[in-house]
Amino acid sequence: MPTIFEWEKPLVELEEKIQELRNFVYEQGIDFKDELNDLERKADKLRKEIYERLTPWQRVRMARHPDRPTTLDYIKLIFDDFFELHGDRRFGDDQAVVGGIAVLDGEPVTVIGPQKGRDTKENIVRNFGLPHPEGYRKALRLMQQAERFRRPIITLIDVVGAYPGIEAEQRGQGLVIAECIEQMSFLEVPIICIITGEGGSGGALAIGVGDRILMLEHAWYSVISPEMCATILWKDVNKAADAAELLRLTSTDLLKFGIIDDVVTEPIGGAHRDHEGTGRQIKAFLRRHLSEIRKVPTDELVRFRLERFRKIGEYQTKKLSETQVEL
Amino acid sequence: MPTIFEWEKPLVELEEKIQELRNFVYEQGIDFKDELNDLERKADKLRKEIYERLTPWQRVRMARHPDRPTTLDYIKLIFDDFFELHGDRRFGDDQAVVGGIAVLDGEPVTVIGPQKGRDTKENIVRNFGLPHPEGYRKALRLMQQAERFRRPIITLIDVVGAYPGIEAEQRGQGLVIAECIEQMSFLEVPIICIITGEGGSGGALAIGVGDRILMLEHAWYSVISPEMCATILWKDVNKAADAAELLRLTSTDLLKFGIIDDVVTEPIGGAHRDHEGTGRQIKAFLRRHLSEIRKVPTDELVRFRLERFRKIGEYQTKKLSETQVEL
Amino acid sequence: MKKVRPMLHVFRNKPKYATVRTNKASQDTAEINSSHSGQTGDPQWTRCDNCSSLIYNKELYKNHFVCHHCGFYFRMSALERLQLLVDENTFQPAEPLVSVNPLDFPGYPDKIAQCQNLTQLDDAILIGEAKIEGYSCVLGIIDFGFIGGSMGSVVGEQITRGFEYGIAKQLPVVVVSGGGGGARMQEGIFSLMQMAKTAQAVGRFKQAGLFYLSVLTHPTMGGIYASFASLGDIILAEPKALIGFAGPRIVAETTRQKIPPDFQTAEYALRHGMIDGIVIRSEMKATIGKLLSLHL
Amino acid sequence: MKKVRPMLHVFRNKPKYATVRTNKASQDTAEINSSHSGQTGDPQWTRCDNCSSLIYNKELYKNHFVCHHCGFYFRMSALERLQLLVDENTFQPAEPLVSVNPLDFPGYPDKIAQCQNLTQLDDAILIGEAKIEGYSCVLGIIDFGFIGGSMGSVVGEQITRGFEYGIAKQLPVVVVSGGGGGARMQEGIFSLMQMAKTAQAVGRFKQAGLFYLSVLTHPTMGGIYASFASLGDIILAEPKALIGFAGPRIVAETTRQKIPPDFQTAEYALRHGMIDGIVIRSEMKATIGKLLSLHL
Ligand SMILES: [Zn+2]
Ligand SMILES: [Zn+2]
Repeated sequence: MPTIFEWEKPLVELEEKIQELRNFVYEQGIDFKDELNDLERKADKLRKEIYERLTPWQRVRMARHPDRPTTLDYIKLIFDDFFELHGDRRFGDDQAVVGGIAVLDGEPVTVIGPQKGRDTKENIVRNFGLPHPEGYRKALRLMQQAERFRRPIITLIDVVGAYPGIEAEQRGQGLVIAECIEQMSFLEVPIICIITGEGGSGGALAIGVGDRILMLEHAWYSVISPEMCATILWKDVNKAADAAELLRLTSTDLLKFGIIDDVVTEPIGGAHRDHEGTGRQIKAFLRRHLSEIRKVPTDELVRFRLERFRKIGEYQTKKLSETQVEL
Repeated sequence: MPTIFEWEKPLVELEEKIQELRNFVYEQGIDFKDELNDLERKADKLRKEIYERLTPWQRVRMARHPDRPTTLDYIKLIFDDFFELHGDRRFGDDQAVVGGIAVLDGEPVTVIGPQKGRDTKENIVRNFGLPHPEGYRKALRLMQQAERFRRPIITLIDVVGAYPGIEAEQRGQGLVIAECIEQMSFLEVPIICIITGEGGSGGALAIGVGDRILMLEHAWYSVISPEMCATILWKDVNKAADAAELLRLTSTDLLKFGIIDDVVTEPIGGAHRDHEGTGRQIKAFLRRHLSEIRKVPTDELVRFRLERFRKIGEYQTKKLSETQVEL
Repeated sequence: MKKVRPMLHVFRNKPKYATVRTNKASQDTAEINSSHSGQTGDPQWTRCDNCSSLIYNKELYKNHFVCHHCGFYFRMSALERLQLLVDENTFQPAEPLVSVNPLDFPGYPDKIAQCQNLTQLDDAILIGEAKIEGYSCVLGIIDFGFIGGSMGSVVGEQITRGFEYGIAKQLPVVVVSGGGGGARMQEGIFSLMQMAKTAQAVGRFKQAGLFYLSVLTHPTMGGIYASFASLGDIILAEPKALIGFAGPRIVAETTRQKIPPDFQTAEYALRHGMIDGIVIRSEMKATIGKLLSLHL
Repeated sequence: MKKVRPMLHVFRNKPKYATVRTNKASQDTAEINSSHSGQTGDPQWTRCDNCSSLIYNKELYKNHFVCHHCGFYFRMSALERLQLLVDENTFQPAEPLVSVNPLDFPGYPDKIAQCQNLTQLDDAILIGEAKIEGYSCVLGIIDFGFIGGSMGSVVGEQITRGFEYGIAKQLPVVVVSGGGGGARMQEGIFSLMQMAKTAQAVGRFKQAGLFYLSVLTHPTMGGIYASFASLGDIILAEPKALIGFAGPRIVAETTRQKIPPDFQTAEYALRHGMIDGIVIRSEMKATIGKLLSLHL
């Protein structure tokens, strides 16, 4: 039973009607060409209207659609080959994070990303795509390996957050996120981060420090989930839609803020309605951005990456007259 | 109840006799000066004879004497100050390894070593001085920190071996030893390793890669413990003394082989009979060797260190005529 | 969007323009406006959060904000912490910065104004050059009383400038952290990005071969712990300080497991290898001084 | 003390002086003297260590030394492994070295002679330049049949020279490990020091930006695991291979705890993050080839 959002319903109904009519025409052999074209035009218009008007909360829900491609799906869609590598060489192999060497246009790249499951069984193995510290340590190990072999790094980000569990805390969840962020910042290879679905706070940023940060159209990226924000603000998780509005977490907002570099447009209706089309889109964006940053000398690459983040922040210098308060 | 080795017994008896006589002389006020001097001379001669004739196995037992100073004892005896640092920032704080910043002649150095307990309670906390992987990771972390701050590294080695436990294996005991060895080899600071007691195989070598390797007179250092060697050779742990003979594990042998650079002579009777004297000896040797290697430029230091180990190995090139066997 | 300063503006080099009362002075003026925990409304008295004893503020100051009935550690304001740690009249604060409202988040400016009033700070950080036991350093202190000690653009920028100033002047950096959730929700993605900015500042500082001492006080959580606070060359903590990434309530709700009794305390962090040591409050200044002396 | 070669003598550059039978050829001459496990005395037949089935050697070769009754992996000799992995007629062995007896350990020379006879190797390693799926590399293989695949001076020197040759020729290195205890007791401290020497060789090789693939076969323990074998950029293992530092019996005796059923197996190592993957024997050659192609 596929998930159909309430805003998709008129569209789905219209599409069904068109299909019925088409079947009828085919069976009866009568000429309904004009009427069908009219209907198709109407459907196109409706699609455009619906997806242009999506609220931030609706886009959050798009990002979470159960049929949306997962990281391993994207890897299959985008790359020619993939050799998965396992383990942090310290404690474990976190299945909530996948990584390995993939081939893009004949060139090896290192690809890393959190991995959600498709069903309950898979989700238990993948811990619902919520990484433990060893998942981040695996990511870091593979990134350092990529640097040794001058392979570009592609991170595919779709994660609600780092796992908030007892053992995860015990083994240094906060510390490992900090280490990932710090060390990723100085890696002397091109890094492209693509937020494909959910970009949940520090758990996403831990693998989100790159030379290009791209975002799928209906992905979200925020310091806090809309649900948790609503709980803090109004003690009411049901007001998540309002919180999503406040947080400015859509690709449109983040492009405007200069936090991301580009928005990968999804096929109309979203990635879950057209996996292949989405894969092709990502691949095209990836190629373009990668070929651009491959041209940058390594030392400049790191300098630009640091400057990029150095500039982020919105504040004012206090007028001196105001500061003469005795502390 | 102090441990007295069988070979110490005549000496201890003679010493007691002298003490009794001295008490008697003091009480009675009579002149026994010559007799006392004679006895002292006799005791000196006996001491020298005993400790020059010690078998390898007796020296192994000296190294294990329960009153022999532990790493923390040595740190107190040698250094002016010590600030202990904890944890591997990954999993735990292994109390079987201590480390921190100490001060030698006003200069900070990093000191690291396995730590045995003095009694059962302490030994449980210290796991009998048998490190887990996190102990080695702590050591490595502190060594890398030392490199950042250009502090020399002193390792004090007294360890039967890395802990052969389930969790230790699970968390990569072998892998962490390899990492320690590899990374220690390339650290751009002077490193002095002092085998103070037991130097048990990979668990000792993991913190034993240095520019100078010193060894206390009655310490041992071997690829395998005499007990385990005896078990393998003769299926009889009681033949450890014979195995100790075969393994050539004394400071005398290892100096001859060129594996160690210097033997720190212990006060007669061994370190357990004179902690302060032993500390002074180590400090003197440490000062001398440290001042020598401090003069070596950093890049040469690493080059010399690598060459030192590169040379170790005893083999022959096969005559070419012998190699024409068809494989 | 307001136009912001784009590049590395380090601390002002002007002579100090603000003075801070020292321990000695404050004992005589115990009614200093402050945001330490246990406030009663009466400026002379504080109630212990743990044992409910009423404590005369002069006593509390003398005892480094530790309850002398039960040993409870009061949360200290940044100003109080400053008095505890720095040598008399040696603190020179950095150029003051104030928050804007980049997301037009409703109520945020009011909240800022309120907190400024309460804490006498511009934002959740007090930072500047100081001497501790005679050793010069950059000292930053997070104030929990300012929106839970959360990191928005101002905290992120000040921390970053602090490390940059340290590089420029070849000074060690000491940061005393104590932030509840870490992130400042009201600044959304800008808050999150401060984690990257500050972690990178630490990275550049370390590459310059300088010493960074991180001191964790109750509570150091979320984005503050997951960035600069856990990247210290040496990390110390106060006894029982809460240290972690996810809040204990979220952990309990998510895992539905029994939470260990000392979960996410400094003692727990020490046992699990995450910090170098626990230092009691009365010895913190001397300990920092000693570590600075070992990294000259 | 015998005088030893003191410095970096890399592989001979002469043309190959030894040939190795390929898979194809060996199927016709199944009675090759070999040290794989399960020997029956009859050169035509092998008995499965696991299910006790008698297997015709030709069949065993065809099936890559895996029992087709129960799937058991036979321990392979280095020569058999070589045939499994390298392209026909591409292996050029390194300059042969032989052990001396540095400690005058009683019985050691006899033991060496015995093992040389049994394995047709000079010591517990077969190493040289080879092609795998068309890709050139340095390939080293440890032979368990030679004193348990332990590392004395010869193994340490050959491994070290292998990495040095890799640096000189800019070739990747593949080492297939399989040593029981790791250390060669009879060479005492010299054996221990080979751990340092080989780990340093790996370190220098990595600094040269070259690719090292470590393949762990049953069993890879002790000093071999705790040096070069666990330092691969990528580490693969055969199914069920025993991998660890301390032997399982010692662990059982020391800890007196219940040993998990798959303790120290490849599957256990994978689950605990110590290896990158498990590869079945029939796919090992193709997998190595693929990884070499990804690191050109
Ligand atoms: Zn109290
Ligand atoms: Zn079988």
